[in-house]
Amino acid sequence: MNTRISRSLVVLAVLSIAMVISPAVVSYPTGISGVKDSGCNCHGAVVSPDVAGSISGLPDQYNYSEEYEIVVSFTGGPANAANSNQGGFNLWVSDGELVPSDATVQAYGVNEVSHTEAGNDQTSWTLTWTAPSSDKNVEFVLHVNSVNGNADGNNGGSSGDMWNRLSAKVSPPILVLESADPFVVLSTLILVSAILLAITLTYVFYRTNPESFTWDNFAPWIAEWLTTTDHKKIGTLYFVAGMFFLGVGGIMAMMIRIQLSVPGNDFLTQDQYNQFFTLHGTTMIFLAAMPLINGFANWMVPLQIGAPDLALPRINAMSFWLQPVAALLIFTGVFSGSGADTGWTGYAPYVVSETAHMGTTMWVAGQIMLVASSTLTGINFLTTIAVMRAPGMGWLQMPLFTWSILIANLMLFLSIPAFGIGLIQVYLDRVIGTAFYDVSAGGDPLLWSHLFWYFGHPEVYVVIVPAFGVISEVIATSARRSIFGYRSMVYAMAGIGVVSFIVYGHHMFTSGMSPTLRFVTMLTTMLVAVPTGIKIFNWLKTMHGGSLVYRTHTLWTLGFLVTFTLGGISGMFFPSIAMDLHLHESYFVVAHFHYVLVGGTVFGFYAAIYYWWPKMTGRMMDERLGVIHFLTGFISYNALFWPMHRLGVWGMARRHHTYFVSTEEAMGALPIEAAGWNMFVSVSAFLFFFSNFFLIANMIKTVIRGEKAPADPWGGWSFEWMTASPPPTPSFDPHNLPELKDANEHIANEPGTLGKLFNRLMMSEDEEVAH
Amino acid sequence: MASYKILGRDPYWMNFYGLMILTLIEVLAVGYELPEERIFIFSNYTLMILTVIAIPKFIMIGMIFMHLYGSPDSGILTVTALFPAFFIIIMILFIGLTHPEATTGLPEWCRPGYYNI
Amino acid sequence: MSSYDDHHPSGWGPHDWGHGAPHNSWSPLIMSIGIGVFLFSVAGVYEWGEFIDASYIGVSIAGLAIVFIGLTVWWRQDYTFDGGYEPRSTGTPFRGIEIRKVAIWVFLMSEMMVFTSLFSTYMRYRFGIESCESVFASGEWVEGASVTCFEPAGHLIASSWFHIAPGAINTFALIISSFTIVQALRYAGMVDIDSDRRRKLVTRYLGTTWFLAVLFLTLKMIEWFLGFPLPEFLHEYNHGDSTIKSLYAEGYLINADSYQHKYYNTDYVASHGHGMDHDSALYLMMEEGTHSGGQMMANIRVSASTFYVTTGTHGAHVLGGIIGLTYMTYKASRGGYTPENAVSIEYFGLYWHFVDLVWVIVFPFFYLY
Amino acid sequence: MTIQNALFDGLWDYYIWISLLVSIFTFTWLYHHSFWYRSDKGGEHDNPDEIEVGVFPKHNDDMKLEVAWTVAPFLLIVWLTYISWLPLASVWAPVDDADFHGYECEEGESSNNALVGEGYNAIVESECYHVMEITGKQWVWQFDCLELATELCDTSSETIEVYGTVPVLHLKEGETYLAIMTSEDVTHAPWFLGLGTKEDVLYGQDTSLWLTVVEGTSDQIILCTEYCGDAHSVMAAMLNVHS
Repeated sequence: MNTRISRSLVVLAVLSIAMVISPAVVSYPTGISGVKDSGCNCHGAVVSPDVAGSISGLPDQYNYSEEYEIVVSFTGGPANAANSNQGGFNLWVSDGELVPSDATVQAYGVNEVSHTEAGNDQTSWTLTWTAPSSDKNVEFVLHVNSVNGNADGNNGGSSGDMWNRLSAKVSPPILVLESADPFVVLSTLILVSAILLAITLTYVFYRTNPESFTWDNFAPWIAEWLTTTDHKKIGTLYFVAGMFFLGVGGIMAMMIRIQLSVPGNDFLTQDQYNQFFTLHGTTMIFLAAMPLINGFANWMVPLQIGAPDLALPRINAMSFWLQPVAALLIFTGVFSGSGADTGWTGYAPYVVSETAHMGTTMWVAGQIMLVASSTLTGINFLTTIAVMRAPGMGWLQMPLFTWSILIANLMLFLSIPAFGIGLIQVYLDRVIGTAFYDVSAGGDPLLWSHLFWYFGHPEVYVVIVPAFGVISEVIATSARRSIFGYRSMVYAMAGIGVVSFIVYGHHMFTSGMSPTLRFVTMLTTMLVAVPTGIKIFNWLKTMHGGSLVYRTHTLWTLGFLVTFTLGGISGMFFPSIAMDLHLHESYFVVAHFHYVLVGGTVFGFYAAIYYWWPKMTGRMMDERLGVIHFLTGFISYNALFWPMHRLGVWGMARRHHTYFVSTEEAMGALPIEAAGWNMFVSVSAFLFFFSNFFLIANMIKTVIRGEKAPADPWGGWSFEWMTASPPPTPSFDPHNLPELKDANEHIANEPGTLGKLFNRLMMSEDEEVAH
Repeated sequence: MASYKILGRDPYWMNFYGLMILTLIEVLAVGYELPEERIFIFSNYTLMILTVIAIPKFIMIGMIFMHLYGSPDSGILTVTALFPAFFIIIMILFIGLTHPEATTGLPEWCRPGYYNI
Repeated sequence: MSSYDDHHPSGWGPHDWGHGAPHNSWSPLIMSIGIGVFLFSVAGVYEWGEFIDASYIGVSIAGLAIVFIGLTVWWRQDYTFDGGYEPRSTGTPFRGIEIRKVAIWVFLMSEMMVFTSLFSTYMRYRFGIESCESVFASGEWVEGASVTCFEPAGHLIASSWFHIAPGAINTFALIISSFTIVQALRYAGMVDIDSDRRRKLVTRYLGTTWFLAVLFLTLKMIEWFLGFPLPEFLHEYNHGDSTIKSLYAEGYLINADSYQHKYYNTDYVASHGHGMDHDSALYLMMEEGTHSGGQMMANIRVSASTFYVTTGTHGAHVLGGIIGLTYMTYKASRGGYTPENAVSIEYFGLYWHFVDLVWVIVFPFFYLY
Repeated sequence: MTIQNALFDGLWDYYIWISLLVSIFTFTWLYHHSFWYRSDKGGEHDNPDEIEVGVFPKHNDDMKLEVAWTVAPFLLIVWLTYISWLPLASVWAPVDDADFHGYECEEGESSNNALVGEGYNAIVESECYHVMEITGKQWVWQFDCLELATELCDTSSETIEVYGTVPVLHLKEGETYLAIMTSEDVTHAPWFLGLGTKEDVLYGQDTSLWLTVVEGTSDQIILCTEYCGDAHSVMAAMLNVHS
């Protein structure tokens, strides 16, 4: 009974807060977007329905190139004739030309007009609109500002002033279909995906017990998912969120590719394009790759080390729930048409300049929450792996996937505070007006680059290292061998972890950073090749003398070896500064990091999906669909990203809304072939996008009617294969933990140098009792 | 909980006295240089005193109050506490102590010519 | 497995601590929503330091309230914890140590990086921007125009005993509170005293810690914004002023683009006799008549930002400590701490000592240097 | 259009060869093993290493091999670092150093720059250099020839089909220029497409860039490659080279 009351109280509280928020949300300044608003020097921020603007003289349907005299006026608000001035306006039109009729009106370009100082003291203005010469759906956007006149000049005293907005449409002589606004397309697609996801979830619930498909049963079921602290359920939540945002990021990538398919395209406006690539980067790294990794880490780490759960289960739930809320904040700006347009790196001073969109603040706020989430995740996994290994499992007997999660979290955990502080500085700059990145006050824009890349470089390894772990597991199991050079694998990963902190300057070779540091990081960056080389050769050697069983996860692993090697090789070009000066910020960079992030991380985690799906769901995946997925995916992936290397060397710049090929009159741009290659890339991009539907189909199909999976379908050795598929809760009985045996006898009695050191530092057994 | 003594007394109290004295010295060191008449206030000398005093304070709080000394688990927790040292040094060196400059300012020792190659 | 089957998880608490099965909790979801609402709405109140919309203040308070609801749920679940299920480490090298103690130490690792980032920012600006002192002495300024330079808060604060006073008292307050928290730990863990005496002692020491933490923030507010009136006999020691001026009153602010300090005034320096260095360029220029002297105005927004954000981050940690201490003092007053779960105080204590350690660095570098 | 920067071309060709060798080595190995060691028993699992659930498998090490492929890549990268280091002195040459671009030219003096060396060793040396200024602002480039003769450096503007009206910088073949660069608002970066070089321009700070217009450099476009906001992609200019 008590719980019921407190639950209702909280629901009430949330509802009342929602009611408080809702009117505020309507007037949130991000609601009005760039171009149409930039000319509005409106006084006061109060939107008021009392002010009514009107545009008279507009036809319903225009004639080609005809001139229309239109009158803009408004009524209401504090304006009255006794004031020293009464108001102003801003009118924007999508097509045709606006020309002022007298000195009270001034033009900003051909499609925007506003009042002049002479036109301050009136409530109606006259101007001329020349209709376009072709068929267009013309849109007018009018802002009117009603002023009480206590302001002298342009600044100050704007209290009590009100403004409002009005839009009008004029049709062409021959009706044309309205072209879709890409934002509407994106929002619709996201909404449709979310609805599909909801339907799928409901269906999953229905499947659990078709007889009890009622609200009374559904409420506790959904509450269980919302409140769970079980590592497997949170892992699943991460996984679902990650897949959803992988789709969202993919949709944005497709729109980017449509835009770039032909030179000089205008499918997206510059403004939209800038937001799309920013959101694509942020979504893919923070909302897709990291949740997918965390999903598998949550699922597998406790199972692999023989622990009942993570060390801090409730903190783990907190890590997850920060993410969807953060995602909402990050996307707030996009839904109102003024999302962050800074690139995922968000370089200062642009990120704190007023030319960057309003949504940037929310984008920063969302990322602050993601930083908090990652820190909590880091604490949890580091602690779990350090303290909760089952008896008999020393450091050098941990499965390599667990090792990779340990190293990745260590890197993330120690680097992300720098990013968090940078974000907080930007947030405060944008909100309360501190001056960390205000150059005119002496701020240093490179400080942000430093803080960002101190985090950013380890971060890109954070998303690739877990994939190394997956590949190590899969290739050993598939080749039916133990992994070659287990210890060198571990040391190589640890080496990558340490090196990642001292190389970040290579992202800033062309910035104004200290040249000494540029030189130092040029030397260290080359070092990354050594541990990665060791890993690739070890994987290859693992297959030697084995008996490679071809399953879908084996195929993805071999695919990973190909693409990751290529991505690694192209990475070698960057530390060579004379080359980097050309390649920096070109499509060569785009090709490189998609080769390692898609060909590395995503392929690695596709392998992980096929490998661990039976363990997670208790159902075997469909191998035939899997092979089709691999073939279509792998081929289209390479067709998508390989040509980008060449485009980059030719001179196609990253983050450019469009590109142009050399013409007779203007030589020296991209060669003419570049247009063809871009079209090829775009087509391949769509193929790659759609190839992933085979994976989705496979997942849905196997969950509904897949073959039941045995406990150890592939013949692995680590603890997760010991439990049932799917595993029970808690995963292992805390009073009866499994014990790891070792096929190599010598280790148990003879600790190595590090082991001896640890033994000296550790609590001795008898002290432990006394404690 | 501490199972040892400092000078035959309770370590928490002794540590507490020590910290109070050190802080007092710190404030007095600044007070000694308080500028009433001068405009250039602090010498690096003051900074040196402050840094030198901060180090024992650090160690005293860490070892005695945070039990990094004298408990059965002190050894391994000290290693944990010192683990980020490398990353802290890197950050201070790379971020705190570098300054933007044009590439023409590349120091001589970073050029191959310096080593006759 | 059957021992877990009779487990009835409640998302609202309190937990039944008898076994290690996962506990459900509404708290993470509620707190996340609260944090989101808060960050969203604060950006609606201000924009580049300008006040935009008052209606958002209510929303941000609502956000904090939601976070607090989540926190209450969290504590309600924990309240009955009596040390009966304190998990210990099984793996080397932490074997035998309480898991949550290891977790706190790991957390402190990230906190170290947080403050290192802030200090790196500070060092970069402190050493990268010319200080206002040397700009003043170099004579490269004219009266009426603002110059950009770095003005450490220490210059203002350490210019008089009364300005240092809040910071100095705070230093002692934090060190004493570090001491009281270990005393609370000692008495909570003491086996040979009766439970009523233990309850009183633990409550008293935790309460003292709470009080000192609140004192810390109060003095911080006095130093930043409020100022403090002085009794009359002290006026002459305070340059004749009747109050200790706050930094706000002195104009040391994040939007101070034309900050004026009395030391950066040739008339003031001259009227105080031998104040000016006779080797300084400014002095020579004034001798030659190439510099007319007067008051130098400085844009100190960057220095003020680093000062307020660094000390503010530290203050936020103290605030977090106060919130935690409130719960702990309440629990202690109900006899909630026994030798079995005394180590919970140690977890908080480690965090609290860390906050103290940070102050050990912040104080000399931001207040004195 | 290809890159006419000899430094870039030399290094690029060399790196491509190394990359080819490494890929051929790795992929031959990969393809060989994945065919040669495939399971011939269908679904049934071989178990050469006696892998068992709950037992840490036998070590499969070979110290010599592991050291070999630690040392081999290390030597390779030492060599690659070495050859990448050589041109560093040229692209980031100091001012007023007789070894690279000499001192600032007197009036009427010519740089007479020339390519010295071949392949990855190629660097450009000049007798003296000219100083000019580049300023970036949202979203236009500004070139300032300072006191240089119009024959050496000139600016004009041109309307091209794709970018609208863009500024044009006229430079002379065989001359070396030191561009002192700054920005009026946010960070930008001019990318001289044909010269294969770029450097950020920052608000509140001067950066520099060597423009070595060697003989045979053709006209080329200059793009902005540090994201600077709305019209970033059309913030272009032309470099016009005359003899």
